[in-house]
Amino acid sequence: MRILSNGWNMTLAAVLLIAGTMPARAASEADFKAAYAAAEAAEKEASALHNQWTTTEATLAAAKKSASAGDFDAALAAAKEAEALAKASIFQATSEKERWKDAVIR
Amino acid sequence: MTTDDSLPLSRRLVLKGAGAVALIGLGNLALLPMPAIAAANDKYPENAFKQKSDADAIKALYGRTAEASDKVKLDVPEIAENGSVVPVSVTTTLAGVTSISFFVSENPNALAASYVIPEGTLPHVANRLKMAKTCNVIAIVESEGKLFSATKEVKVTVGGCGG
Amino acid sequence: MRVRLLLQSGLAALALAIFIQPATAADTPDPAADAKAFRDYFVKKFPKVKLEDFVNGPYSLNEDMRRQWEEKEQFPPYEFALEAGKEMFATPFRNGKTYADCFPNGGIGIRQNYPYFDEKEGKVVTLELALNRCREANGEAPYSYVKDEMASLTAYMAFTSRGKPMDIKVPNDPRALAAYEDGKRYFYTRRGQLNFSCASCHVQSPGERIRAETLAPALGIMNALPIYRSEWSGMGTTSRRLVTCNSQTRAVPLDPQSDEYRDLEYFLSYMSNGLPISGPGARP
Amino acid sequence: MASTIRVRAISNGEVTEVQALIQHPMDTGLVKDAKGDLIPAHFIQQLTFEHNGRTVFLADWGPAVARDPYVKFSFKGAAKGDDLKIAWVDNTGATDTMMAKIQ
Repeated sequence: MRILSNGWNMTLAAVLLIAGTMPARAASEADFKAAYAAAEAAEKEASALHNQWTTTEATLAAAKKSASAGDFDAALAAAKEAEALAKASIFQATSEKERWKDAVIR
Repeated sequence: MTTDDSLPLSRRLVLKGAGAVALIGLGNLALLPMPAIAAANDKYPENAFKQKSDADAIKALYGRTAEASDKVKLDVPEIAENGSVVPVSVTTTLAGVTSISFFVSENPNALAASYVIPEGTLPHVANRLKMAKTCNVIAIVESEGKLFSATKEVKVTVGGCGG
Repeated sequence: MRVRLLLQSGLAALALAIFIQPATAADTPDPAADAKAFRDYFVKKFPKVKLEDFVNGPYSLNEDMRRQWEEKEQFPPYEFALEAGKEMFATPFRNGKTYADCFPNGGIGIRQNYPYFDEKEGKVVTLELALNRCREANGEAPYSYVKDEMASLTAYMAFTSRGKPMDIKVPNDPRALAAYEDGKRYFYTRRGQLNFSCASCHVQSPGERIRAETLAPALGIMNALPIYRSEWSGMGTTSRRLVTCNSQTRAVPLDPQSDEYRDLEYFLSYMSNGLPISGPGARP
Repeated sequence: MASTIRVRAISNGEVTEVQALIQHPMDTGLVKDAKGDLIPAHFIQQLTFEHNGRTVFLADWGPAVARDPYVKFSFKGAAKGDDLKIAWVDNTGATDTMMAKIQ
């Protein structure tokens, strides 16, 4: 079964998944709120480009869930990852703006 | 309710319609070690459908074991298009077929479907079954009181790239 | 830190892209030339497959699955949706009118002309959109684009067009050409975290497998819709198929019948001009 | 409510081939719905085909039979125009019957 290979884009997406966690300092609610706001802003921009990812949405939700449970370390990590995912989806939209033409059958 | 006295009193159960089944003594009953709980009666084999493994289900349904036979032609896909709709059919050249059943070995309950084949009905059945995962599909044909089987593996997996 | 690394590698790749000879996208889109190139690609890739057989998707490329399909086609699972659609089509609305009053030729045998470009509105109108507009024009609530009622209606209308060649027109109207081009852009644009475009699966790898499923060729892919999918054990409209394809690549789907989806259907249907309508279809 | 049974019975004078498709969810009782609750078991248990009062085919089904179940068999002794009575009963006791003409 041939696994679909598609060049460096795949590695770009995979790199994002292993988002590092923050250093040991216990994250406070303020840290989380700031990171979450940044993530939401990036996701809004991705939405404007009609290019959101389902995993960004899921990670945002996970961040909110951990925050409400008071686990701000996990919530902060999730918010950071969500922001990275959102930014990647924005990058994907902008880079594909012209690149799609290379794939067109001629 | 017309009774079917036109049927010769052969060694199989005489089948009646919805009425109580008259279990007429089988000619060679004495030969069979176990009383022939032939599936050829109308009662829903509740117990057989509850059995987990195909061996237990076959025993519960027919009361004896089957021997593989190349006269039982089982037609199944090599890779199921989709585990929830697997076309399975069986046909046989064996004579005097009274029952045909299908088992999916690793389904929660192995027995999937059992068919009564009265006199005058041809011994082949096609149906669509559900399969939990890759495993064996077993077709059992009861011909003249003896059980014959055919077994084939069907590969089952989900589709799509898992979004 | 990781995010900065990402952006740097991205910028490097972008810079590289500029050096590649820029794609010679003609300024004004030429649908006819696109369609010819599109068809030649698939005919060359699958010389043994007859042109009209491409509408049978995976079954035109995989023998074992074709047998299972042919067996199911004797008494297809979409039989109920088809009959429900026929009945709904004949049942008048509260105001006494029926769908037949909304469509040319009473709605019979016209599916192959959809989607079409509405010159007054300057937008692409798909069969599903037209059906809901017909309902609203007659004081009825619109149906969901992804549920069974819409699938039954489009199943019946597709059935009445079976065998007729797809006949989509792109008039020489800049707005129509723009909509066509927008559909083409959507088709070839990579999206979702898996970073696939429609073309990644349906142009680059038809006939290959994603686990149990064999990928359908893009040529003729619209002709079999709506489809009864064993996976959903239910009917699927064009909208439901597009939405699920998006979520499979982990892209957040757009609203059914949004501009991009309608333009995509417009582009893809045009690519299959001349191939017979085979809906409603049964698929894994 | 239109019948849930679709039958196609074609006789070539000697053998009648019968195909039946029945609209039924055939829920196994092991599947959860969107909210996460188990969908209760709901499947056809017995399906009978009768010609001139005589059972020509009887199916005992478990939940492993596919949704909207389909079955095909053939039998001798019927002629074009004869009636074929089809009836099913499911584990909730619901039933449906239908009379089909052999073509």
